[in-house]
Amino acid sequence: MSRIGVFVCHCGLNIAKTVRVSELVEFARTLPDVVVAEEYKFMCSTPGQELIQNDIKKYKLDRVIVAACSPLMHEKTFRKVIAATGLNQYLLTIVNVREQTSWVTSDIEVGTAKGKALINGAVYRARLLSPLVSRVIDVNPDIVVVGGGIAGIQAALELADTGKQVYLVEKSPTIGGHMAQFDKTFPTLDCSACILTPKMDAVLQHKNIKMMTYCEVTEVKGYVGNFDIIVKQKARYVDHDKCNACLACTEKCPGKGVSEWDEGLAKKKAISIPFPQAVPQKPVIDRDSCTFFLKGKCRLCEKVCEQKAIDFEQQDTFVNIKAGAIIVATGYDLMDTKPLVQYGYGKLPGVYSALEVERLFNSAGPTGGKVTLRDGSEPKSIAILHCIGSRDKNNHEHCSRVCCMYSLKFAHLFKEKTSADVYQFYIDMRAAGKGYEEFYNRIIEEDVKFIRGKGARITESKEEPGRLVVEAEDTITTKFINLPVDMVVLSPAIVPRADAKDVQRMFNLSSDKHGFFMERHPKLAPLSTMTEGVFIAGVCQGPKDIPDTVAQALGAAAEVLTIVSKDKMELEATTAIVNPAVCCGCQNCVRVCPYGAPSFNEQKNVCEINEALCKGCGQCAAACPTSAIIARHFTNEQVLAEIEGLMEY
Amino acid sequence: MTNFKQIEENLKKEAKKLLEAGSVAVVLAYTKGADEKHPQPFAAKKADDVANIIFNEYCNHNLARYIVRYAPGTKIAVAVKAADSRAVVVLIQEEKIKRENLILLGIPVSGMKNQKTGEIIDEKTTGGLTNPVVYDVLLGEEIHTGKPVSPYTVLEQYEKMDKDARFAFWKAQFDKCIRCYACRKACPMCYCDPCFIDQTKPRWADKSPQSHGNLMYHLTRFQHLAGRCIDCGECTRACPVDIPLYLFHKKVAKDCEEMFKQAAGMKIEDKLVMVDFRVEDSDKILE
Amino acid sequence: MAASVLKKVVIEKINEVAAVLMQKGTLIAPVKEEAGANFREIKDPKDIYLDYYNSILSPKMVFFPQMEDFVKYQLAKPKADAKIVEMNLKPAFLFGVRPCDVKSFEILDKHFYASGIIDTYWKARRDNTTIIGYAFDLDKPVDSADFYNTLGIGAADPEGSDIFIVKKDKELLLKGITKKGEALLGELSMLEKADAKDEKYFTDYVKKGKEKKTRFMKVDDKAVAKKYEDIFENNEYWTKMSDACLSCGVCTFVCPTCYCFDICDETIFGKGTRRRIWDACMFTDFTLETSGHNPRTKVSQRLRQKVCHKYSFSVRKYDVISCVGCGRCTRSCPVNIDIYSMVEEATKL
Amino acid sequence: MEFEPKILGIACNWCTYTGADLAGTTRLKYPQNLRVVRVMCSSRINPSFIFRAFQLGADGVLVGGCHPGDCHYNTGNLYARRRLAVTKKILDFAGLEPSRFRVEWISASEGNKFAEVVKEFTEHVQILGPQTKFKIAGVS
Repeated sequence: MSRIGVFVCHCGLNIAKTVRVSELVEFARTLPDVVVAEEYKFMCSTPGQELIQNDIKKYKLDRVIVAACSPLMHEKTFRKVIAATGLNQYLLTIVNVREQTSWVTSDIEVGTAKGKALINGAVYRARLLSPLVSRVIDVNPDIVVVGGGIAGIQAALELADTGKQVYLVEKSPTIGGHMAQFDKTFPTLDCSACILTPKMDAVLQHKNIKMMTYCEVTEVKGYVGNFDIIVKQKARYVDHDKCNACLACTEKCPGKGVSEWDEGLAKKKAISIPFPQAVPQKPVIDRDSCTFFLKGKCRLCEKVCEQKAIDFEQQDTFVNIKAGAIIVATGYDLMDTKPLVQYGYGKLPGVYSALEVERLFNSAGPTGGKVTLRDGSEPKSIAILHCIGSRDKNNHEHCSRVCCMYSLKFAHLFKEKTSADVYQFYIDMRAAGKGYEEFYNRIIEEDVKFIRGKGARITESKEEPGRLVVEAEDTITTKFINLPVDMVVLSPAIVPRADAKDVQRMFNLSSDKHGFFMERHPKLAPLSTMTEGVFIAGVCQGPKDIPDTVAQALGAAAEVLTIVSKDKMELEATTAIVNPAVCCGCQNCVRVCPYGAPSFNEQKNVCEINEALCKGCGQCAAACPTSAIIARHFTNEQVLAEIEGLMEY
Repeated sequence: MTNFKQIEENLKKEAKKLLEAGSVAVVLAYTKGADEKHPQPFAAKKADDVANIIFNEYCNHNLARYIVRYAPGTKIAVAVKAADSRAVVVLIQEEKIKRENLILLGIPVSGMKNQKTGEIIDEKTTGGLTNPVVYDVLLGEEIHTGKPVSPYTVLEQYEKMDKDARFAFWKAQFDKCIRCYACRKACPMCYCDPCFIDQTKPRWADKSPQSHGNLMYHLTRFQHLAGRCIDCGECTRACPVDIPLYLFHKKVAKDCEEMFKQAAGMKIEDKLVMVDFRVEDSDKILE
Repeated sequence: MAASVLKKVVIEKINEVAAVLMQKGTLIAPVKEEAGANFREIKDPKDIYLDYYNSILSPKMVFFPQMEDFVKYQLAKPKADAKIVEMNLKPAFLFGVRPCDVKSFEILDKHFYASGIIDTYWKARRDNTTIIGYAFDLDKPVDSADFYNTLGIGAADPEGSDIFIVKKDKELLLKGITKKGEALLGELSMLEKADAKDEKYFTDYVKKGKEKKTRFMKVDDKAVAKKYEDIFENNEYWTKMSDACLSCGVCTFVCPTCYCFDICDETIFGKGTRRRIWDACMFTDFTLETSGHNPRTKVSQRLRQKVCHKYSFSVRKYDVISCVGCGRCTRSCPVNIDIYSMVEEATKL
Repeated sequence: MEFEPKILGIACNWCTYTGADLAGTTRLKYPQNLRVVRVMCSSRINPSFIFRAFQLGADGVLVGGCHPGDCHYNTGNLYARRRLAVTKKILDFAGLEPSRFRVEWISASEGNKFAEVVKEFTEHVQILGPQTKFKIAGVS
């Protein structure tokens, strides 16, 4: 016989509005084995917690049921509450009467009836719970940060400063990310390079950071505290240990490739560094434009390299890293706007995308910082079109958040660098950040013209060949506008990286409907993911500006420290075990486990589970025909009992 | 038609050879029970035992059933008809036995008879194959009757039934069940010990022979045999109250074959469909 | 011997007899089912199936049903409570039982109350039931599985029945064997008086029944019991016997003298029943102990238990072999294991 | 009075249960006939749970898991898909309306989908009426 206590939370009116809490309590009191049932306004508050703890002592409770919000919200909180009284934390059952009851109905009769059924199910289940002992594992103190943009850099530096070993894995040949492409940053207009490059250099110099550029994670195994990560070092064809960064090779190289860093607006050498301030300052050979790789001869770089660092035989190599925690900060792509044929991007030379314009402003950019059209002339009038592909049900429903502000920044820079008329075509102006509204007002005063209406189409002007016409509806005057301009800047939607799905699977993340990585809880665990020990920071989680990105990076670093600052940590005890007396040796468990936790013991003719490898999915228990596998905390008996309890009412 | 006398002779000859040479510890074959019309599975362990081996049209029992009873590593020779050989294939796939420990004495058969009813056993109640799918020695000529027959034709009338009528049919059948468990014990694939139904943690179904417990027992057993049942029909022949279990097994086998593009126990290198998946499996199978 | 009551009735009129018995209480008689005949409560006299050889399940189920509810209980709502299930018995008439099965009731009587520990459920049903035996049809061949002669039972032995019936062409001759039977015959007005020729026919039939041969071997109870004690540890014999055995429960469930049962609680939504159900020594979990230890893990051990229980332990305890040679186990065995052959082989050892 | 079916939901912790929470967080309204059991993965679902639920009087059973390929345990739902497909066929051949048993892939971000599926399924089961075939006789 169990001694069960049932505690029902009002959650203010969140629950009480559509569930009669007192009735649930009265109901619970009639159930077998329930010795006490109580209600409280906020069960998660200190007095609420004390109420539970006192009742555990007073009534010698050996099972506790808390009917409140989702277990994903406060299961851990209440586990701690009961553990503090000496009761095993796994003897807690949460009944979800908020997210899955009170919030999804407006009928108090229905909500109360459902609450009763759920409580009854919990009582059935609670009786069969067993105390479980958490597994304690050693924690590897090292950290892997994936993505060398500003988020990854900031997180890596912060963690390295605490003395932890950090591996910073970056896909491209340099760290810096998108921020390195920018000229100025809103709203303060400080120079992007001025604030970023010192941090890039700090990464290079930091003794605790192992910077791994031109690398990609190819496999992640293990679990929190003990991840096993395989990183592919892509062949650079330059031995970076030997290279002294003299860049003589780059000067002599005849190969011409496209500069990704300049968004294709400029060429680059086949052997090159992406941009002058790149870190590391050591080059990489681009196979696609290297004369030797294309035609089989050249090897000029090899000849000029005094360090004998060029190595055309170099192969991809794989490095194994062990780490206790991971930060994923893989950033974003801008939407390819070519499919939006109405805007003519890629066809009309006067149509630019936002990142291209960033490069035009940049003194290290293809034009040396001068704003000129592709023919070299200076534009006389410029239209900036917001929300291209975003806030658009046909493309991306979400707001990309930063476009309003960088469009204002563009307008300012255009005004500063040219004498052009600048037009903003916008749906709404969103300037909700510190100093952002002030920046908006400042740009208005700079004689930038704001037209409230989304740019609908860009066509080539018939009257003035070479010029463009922006078609739009001004929603204030409700007039259709045909505005002739020289240059159009598109602000495309910020979208997940093209390979985000692969990254998601590798790190076992969830994604939201737009494809951005999903946080464990939008408010209370914005940097955690569903996978313990893996955190997310920056735009890979959703569009945001640099201050927010940096804040997230710092937050993620702090989250990581909560894990790696300890030698040992507790893991969920909800693993599966085999009852050898009933195992028939069919080995179904061995076949279905994705982690290789079960194995077959030929001597005993039974299967065994290595708990260290088990992640508690319970798949084996369902595949086991004899019910020999006990998926702890989700045993067959417990689930069946809960089903029985739920179906009784 | 199978020449039963000739096969019996060959079976005895092979068994004797194997036992005399000591290449196997046991030969699984048949002997007479109360009389020759009631043959009994037989484990010949000495050359002298071979004289007791018989083979006739009533030797239906699936001898694969007995293989798992011997300690791992025991060398066993088994007389396998078509269905027996498919059962052996599944046992090998499930790693209950190793192929190298088996010598399969293949028996091509047609014209086997049900000892209770005297009816010819064919694709209506079994998989309907005539030749073993795997063997080391074939004890008779392969039988090719011409056009292949579908073991699933018999299902048509039940598939056509209205759901309520089909439920009424099965309810009446399962209500007859006395829970003697002859079906699972006769089944070569039911080697679990204990069976889920004997479990007390949890008690999946009541032990008393009532409708609901019987339904749970049989449906779960069908699920457990999905993709594994090789349609030998032994469960049905073992049943003392004549529940046509083979119909349900056939239906599940047919569905599995359609969904997973593989019939059970045909090739040793096949994967076990229920503990496997294809990324390209369609959600249509859930409709 | 006092002139006992002999009556007769044309077979077609058995419906009328049945109708009266159904009015007096519960009538249980063989009924034709898909797989063969079984004893069932008669709702419609037309269902009685007298042309049967023997039933698949033995008539022990009339006194010892496969499922017997003892107690109904509820856990806590509104409060914990339990009630004994009343049997609510009406007088019962068990019609058409073959002599070997009638004998089985005597054997089970020993198990269920002659030992001094009385099973009230068994006893209540036994006391309440009038047994109407029915001789095998001597014009038809015996089934090859039968061996009731071996156990000293004839095909037309009236002993043990209250009323015993033999078939005479298109008539049935009904003889009162016990007071209870005679009284009942007196109450059945549609029966005709039998004449002297009928009397002779009946007596001859019983005698001829003794000569009707099933499989036979000479079995001395004490000797066979001793033999099985001696070969208890003869692994070769038991392994050989059990090589084909599937360890299912068919033989025990159809057996008229197997009486093992399990008592279990079956609960749903907090309401439950404590009931007894048949169990079988051939099941793996029959001897499974709470510790997980199982003293009989091998098929051979379980088969040994079954055979020794019938042919050895029962003799030692009650002076009777717990087998009536009805042949049901042999007929129903999925792999044709034959207990007669097993005993025969044992006696040769 | 309109028939109010009892519907059992079995939802995986990572996707469908979280999606159901999201439906709540966003205050979507859906019929409350569903009672959800949380399991870690849809592959945890023993087919006998489904049979049992119907025996206990469920008028419908809804299983929710991550989209194929997005399973928190990589491949759990791919096994579950096969297993539960067979379960559905068995229910069908046993004479139960197979549409009383539904498997849906609902991700953590699909609160909308969760609410819609529940609404649609509840209405469907309402039309089918009470499930009496599997329900154990004599239990309320």
